[in-house]
Amino acid sequence: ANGQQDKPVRELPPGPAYDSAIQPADSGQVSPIQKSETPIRIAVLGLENNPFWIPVREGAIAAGKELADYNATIDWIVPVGDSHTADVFGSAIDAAIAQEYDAIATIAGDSGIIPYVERAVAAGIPVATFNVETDEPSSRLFFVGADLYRQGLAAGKAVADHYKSKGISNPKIAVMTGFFSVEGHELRRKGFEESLMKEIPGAVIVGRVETLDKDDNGYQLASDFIVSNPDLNGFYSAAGGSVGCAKAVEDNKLGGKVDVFCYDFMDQVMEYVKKGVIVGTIGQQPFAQGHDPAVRLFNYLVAGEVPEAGRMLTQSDFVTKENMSQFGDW
Amino acid sequence: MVSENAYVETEKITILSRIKNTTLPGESGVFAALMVMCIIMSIASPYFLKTVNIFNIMRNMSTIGIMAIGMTMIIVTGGIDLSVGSQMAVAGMIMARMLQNGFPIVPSLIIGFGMGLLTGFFNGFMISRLKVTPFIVTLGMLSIARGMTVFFATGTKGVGVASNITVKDPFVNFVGGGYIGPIPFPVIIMFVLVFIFSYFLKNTVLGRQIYAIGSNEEAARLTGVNVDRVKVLTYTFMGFLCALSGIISAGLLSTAATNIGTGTELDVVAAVVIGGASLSGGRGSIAGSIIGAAIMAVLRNSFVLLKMPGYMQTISIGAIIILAVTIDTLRQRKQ
Amino acid sequence: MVSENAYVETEKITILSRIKNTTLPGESGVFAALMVMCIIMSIASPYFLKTVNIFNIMRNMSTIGIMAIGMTMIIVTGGIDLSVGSQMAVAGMIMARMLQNGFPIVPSLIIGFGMGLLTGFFNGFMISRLKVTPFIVTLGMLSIARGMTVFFATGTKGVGVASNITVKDPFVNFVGGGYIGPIPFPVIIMFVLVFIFSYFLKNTVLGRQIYAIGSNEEAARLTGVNVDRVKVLTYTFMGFLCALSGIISAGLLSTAATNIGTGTELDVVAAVVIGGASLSGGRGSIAGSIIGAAIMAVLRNSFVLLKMPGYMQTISIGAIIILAVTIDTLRQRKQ
Amino acid sequence: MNTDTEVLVECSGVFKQFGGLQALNDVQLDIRRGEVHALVGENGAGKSTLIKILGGIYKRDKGTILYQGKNVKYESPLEAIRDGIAIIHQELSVLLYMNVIENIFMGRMISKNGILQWKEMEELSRKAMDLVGLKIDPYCELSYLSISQRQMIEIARALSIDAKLIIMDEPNSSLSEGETEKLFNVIRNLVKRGISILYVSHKMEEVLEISNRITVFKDGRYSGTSKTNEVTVDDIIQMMVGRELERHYEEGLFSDEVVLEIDHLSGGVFKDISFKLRKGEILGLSGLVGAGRSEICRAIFAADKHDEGCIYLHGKKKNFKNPGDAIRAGLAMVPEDRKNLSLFLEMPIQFNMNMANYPILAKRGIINYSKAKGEAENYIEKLSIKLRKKEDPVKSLSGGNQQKTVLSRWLATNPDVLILDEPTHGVDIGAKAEIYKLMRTLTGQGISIILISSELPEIIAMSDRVAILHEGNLAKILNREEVSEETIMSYATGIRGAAV
Ligand SMILES: Nc1ncnc2c1ncn2[C@@H]1O[C@H](COP(=O)(O)OP(=O)(O)OP(=O)(O)O)[C@@H](O)[C@H]1O
Ligand SMILES: Nc1ncnc2c1ncn2[C@@H]1O[C@H](COP(=O)(O)OP(=O)(O)OP(=O)(O)O)[C@@H](O)[C@H]1O
Ligand SMILES: [Mg+2]
Ligand SMILES: [Mg+2]
Repeated sequence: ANGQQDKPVRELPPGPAYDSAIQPADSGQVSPIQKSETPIRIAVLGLENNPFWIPVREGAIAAGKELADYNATIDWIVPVGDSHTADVFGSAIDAAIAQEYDAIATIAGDSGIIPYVERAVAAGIPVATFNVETDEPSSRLFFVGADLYRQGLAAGKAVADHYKSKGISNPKIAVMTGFFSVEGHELRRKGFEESLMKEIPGAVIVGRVETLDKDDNGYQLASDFIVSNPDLNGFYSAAGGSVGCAKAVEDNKLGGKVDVFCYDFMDQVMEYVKKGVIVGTIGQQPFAQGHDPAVRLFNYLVAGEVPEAGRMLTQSDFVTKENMSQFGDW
Repeated sequence: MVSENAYVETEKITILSRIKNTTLPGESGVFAALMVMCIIMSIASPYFLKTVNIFNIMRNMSTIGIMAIGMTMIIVTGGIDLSVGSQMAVAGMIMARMLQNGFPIVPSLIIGFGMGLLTGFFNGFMISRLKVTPFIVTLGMLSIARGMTVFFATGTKGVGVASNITVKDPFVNFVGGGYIGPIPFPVIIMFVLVFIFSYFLKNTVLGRQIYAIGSNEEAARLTGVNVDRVKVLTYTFMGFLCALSGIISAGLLSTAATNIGTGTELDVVAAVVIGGASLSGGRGSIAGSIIGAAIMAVLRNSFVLLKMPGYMQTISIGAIIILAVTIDTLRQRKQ
Repeated sequence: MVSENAYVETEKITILSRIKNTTLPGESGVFAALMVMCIIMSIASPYFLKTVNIFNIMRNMSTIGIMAIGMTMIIVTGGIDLSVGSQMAVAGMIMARMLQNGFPIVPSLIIGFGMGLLTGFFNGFMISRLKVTPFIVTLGMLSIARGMTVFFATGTKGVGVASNITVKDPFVNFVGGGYIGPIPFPVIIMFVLVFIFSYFLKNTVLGRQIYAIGSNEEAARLTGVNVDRVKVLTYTFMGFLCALSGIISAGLLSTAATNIGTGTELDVVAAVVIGGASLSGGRGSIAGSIIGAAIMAVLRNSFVLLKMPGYMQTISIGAIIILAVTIDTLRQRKQ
Repeated sequence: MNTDTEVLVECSGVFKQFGGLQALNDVQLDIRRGEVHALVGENGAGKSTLIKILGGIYKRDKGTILYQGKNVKYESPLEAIRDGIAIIHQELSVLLYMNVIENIFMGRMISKNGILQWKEMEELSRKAMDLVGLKIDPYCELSYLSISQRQMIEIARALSIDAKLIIMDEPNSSLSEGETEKLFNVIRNLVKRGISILYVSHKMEEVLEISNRITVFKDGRYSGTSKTNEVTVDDIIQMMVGRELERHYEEGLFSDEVVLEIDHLSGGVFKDISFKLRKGEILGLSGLVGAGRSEICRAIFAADKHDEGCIYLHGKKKNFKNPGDAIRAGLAMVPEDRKNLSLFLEMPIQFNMNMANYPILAKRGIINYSKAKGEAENYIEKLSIKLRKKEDPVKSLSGGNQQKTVLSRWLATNPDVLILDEPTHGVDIGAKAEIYKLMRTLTGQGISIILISSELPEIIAMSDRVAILHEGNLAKILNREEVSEETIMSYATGIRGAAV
């Protein structure tokens, strides 16, 4: 009864296997195939609440410029509310359906978005997810982004390798997450802890706290950990607050002794990477996350081209002082 | 003696003010604000007035609207409940966990509602019997219930990690995401509750006692109102409505999320205050609160329809809330 | 005619009340709670009483403590300010943006503080002149100032997305992160302000007028207190303190972050209420509020020192806030 | 100085409207230097409204007010105070959680370089309190004081202002006779120093005693000014109400059946109180300020807990847990502090009238509004409550009409025992007579009344017996024949019967 469309429902080829995953070679560089006869409108539902999204939005806008010549427009829409919760993005999807977009790309921060995705697909609007999506399957066509759990595993492996190379067999690590109540943060933490323990069974986790994604909390909690664990070896920061954490390490003149591991390539993070306070940060090709969903959706609409796999994973590059120049000029 | 003429004039004025009075005294101002917003939006976007969109807006406001019913009562008594978002989350989560662990729907629902009643009762008990200020009790509960939500969500996928729980029960999914005709079911629940409890507040002894307490607690006590009992009831009822909202949300999203309802307390309180209630108690109406919730829902919807940049949304939602209430305040002062 | 005897008795009653008044009426109970927590912590963890840890705790509470000074005044007048976190953010951000755009430190600071004064003044103006309820005005400002923060943070890196701004000014870094001897500079700022404004509230005309307004606004007006002006001043001063906190935070972290201060309003209000202030006005003290802020800071510190599991952290922060205030309430009722 | 003719204030053609209600309609008033000018009129006649206009609290719609020859239009109370106009308002407006000094000096606190001079203000506060015979620690918070003490503080504040005109709007409504006498002495001294007093009261004896001239308002209009020594009480009443009032009090006819028995009740300030209340009887409770009359009644009504002793109703021992229990058992109480203990200020008048009675007006919890409305209308007529419409908030009523609203709330519950704590507080003379008549009608119907009043004439006229309290002890119960002002005062002050 809901989501009735005035336009006829488009005939579309079936999507790829849901759980199949690859890291595509053309990640971030996928290009449109052919011009569309009728104008095509694609909504990209993103966020702007922190600097992580800068390159994502750049990607979406770049896609818009490329597709302009192919008779398509890309609208970058930020739903109200600072978070990627289902109620925020769900209502944005509903609104996009009501506005008769031809395709929707959305962040799928928690599984609550699934019913909205189903509604869109039922209305003949293909949906791509990007940045995050949860384990729970939906009828979305494909996903572009990092697998958070795998990102956690990667971090655990990288941290373990780091301490092995330093000859420390029982590193003491403090774990900071954004929110205990955000599933994505918990997935990263889970992956990290599992793989760390597997790689270095002697590792000790001296505490798990939440920063509420804020740097001042990161600073405070890191200071507290430093005081109460004089033999601390490192911090793992699963979400926001990494910069505050690194600043606390720096202020206590523990750079090189207490190592910080975190995610993403914000300016401030990269500064600490340069200084060696942040030993490594794990990226996820944010530009591709903004760019690829729109272009791949367009190709699907005009040429019926189906992505190779359900999960088009971006690369979880482990960026350190040594290799950082390959990933941008910081 | 006052002259005949003066009488006539007075009569005229009172009839006028009577008309004003019967048509929603506190509410007419915000209702006008809502209407203005709707008119502007229907000009600005061709999609706004589509049936789907209107029902989307209503569904999106339904959990806030349902909780606003209880919040209206609490605010009318002069209290506040900051824990509604967390209460909602924990009730939905415990129900989902029960279902996931293989319990049938009925006991799961009973435990879910029971959790809401329990957290609400705890608030009411601390506030009325131990006389701890509502702000502190419910701020504490905001944290406690959120912690409990995480606790109930922990361990379902791997040790010591919280995760959202999928809800696949057809009844719950219908309650949250079903339709009757074109109308989403939660919208129907909301309106039914609004009518029942508007009537309740106006026409029952208990309803009137709620206003008496907020207007002058000591006088209410001396007039025979069992103040403590009434307060416990309102907070417990709030807990019940939170549980209902939590279950609706879990049904709609097919998920009980650990972070559902964060920050919702400010939305619900804002809806009630925009709707004309006074935080010092004694004034407020459910109709007004629903209008308040609708204003915020229309606002959110229109940002998406108008593709407004992020920071402009944040700025304008603040500005419009202030504006709506300012106009209403000035209008009331003039009278 | 009243007998001599009656005089003596009255004198007795009143002397009793005077003793209660002067020996920190609201504060002694929460102070005891803080001490108990500290004693438990010093037994539970060998690190708790280390000088570094104590100063860490103090630095951690300094921005909340500084804002609690202004919040105490506002709550004493019977108002509330929900926008403190956002005001803090926007002031810090605009200063950082000025510095980044190459302006010298002095004009950048002036603009930063000016922004705080402006947002605070806007709150005060709407509340006192237009009589809009403080909850709504400052809830609106919570949104507006956050939107402005993002706006000022936007465009430094090309396309229209906000980014945190690095702050590398030595003066700002010293204000936020410097030390005098072993004492963090923000801690010194906090204590100096606490002493000045405790004295101010007790011993100046304006200070007493703030209490008079909260005690009985109408009576205060009738005795000639310029209620509107006093209110505008308190909210504007609050804006100033928020700006100071924003600058301290930017200095400490060397970053002006767009999300700094989110949720802080509840922390600041909680500190003030735990410290014995009444949200209906007339009661509260800066000393109490600082103790309230300290309780929360010690609690957060103890999570790390005691290695508490995640959900237990969330639950216990709520439980202890309620417990501290409950004990205090019961103690005061007994008297 | 020719104080007789020099005019300080001259109001003429003053209009003021509230919503649809013309509160002031072309009124005039002139006050000369060094005179006591009384302003009288029925409840709602507009006395307080004019005073608030004089004090810069309300703005007039029309009219001129010449003060010291200048046409003044104050925008705020502060301007009026600075011009030397001090007001003691009808409704207590104290700062409850602040100390005596602050209550006296708020708005004009003494400071040097911005720092308050507590010592200096303490001294001045003591002096101001001395004027009214108060001896209270200046640092005492007002919430610890009784209502009458709070009212004395308000008077002290007005006196401490260096005023040319002091306006007293029922300044002694919570004061006992002794304190009132002291107030009159203060007034006489002020007048000698050339200060003018505008005095509002419903007590005609007082008005005749203290004033030089009297102005009467009726229904928001000016109805005349006369020299006090040229008029009688009846003349004034004639001007106020336009008819003669019958002013005789009937003898009560009560049976021997004991309705309420208080047995060795102790708690708060009162100790070991025992008395019996018979069916259809009015028992007066008399005593000085703070003697504990209100506390006893609050204990009976279960508004406060008592420490020892029992309460018997119809011979059955009762243990009320809260006022609700007491009400259901047939008790009713009109407390003394109308604003804080009785009224739901923002709520409609009808709500205020029905509130105690909703459980009776309801069937299975749902209120029968047509019955509720009928009941309210009945009492509005019976007590001739002056209002615009009963949906208005009760705060829009004049003080006296608010009191009648509270009375009707309790009468509607059909109580067996009615406790009236200062029931004619702020009620005009006509309404007072109506209330007295009503009390007699009630006792005629078998209702028993406990009457607390600080007005001795009222106690004497209305009581069948008078219980006198002295510092929390029951000093004596007098039968009607034994009652006189002198005997009551001698027991109340402890001169007689101190041995208990
Ligand atoms: N703020 C107000 N809003 C509406 N009506 C008001 C207001 N103040 C007074 N009135 C009305 O104006 C009329 C005059 O009131 P006022 O208080 O001046 O009477 P009064 O002569 O002082 O009576 P009383 O002896 O009972 O104190 C009354 O009918 C009252 O209901
Ligand atoms: N809240 C309070 N705290 C301390 N003492 C109080 C309080 N309220 C009243 N008292 C004191 O208790 C005594 C008895 O008061 P109560 O009101 O019963 O006296 P009363 O005989 O009714 O006199 P009145 O009502 O004329 O003041 C007074 O001395 C008063 O000062
Ligand atoms: Mg009056
Ligand atoms: Mg009394």
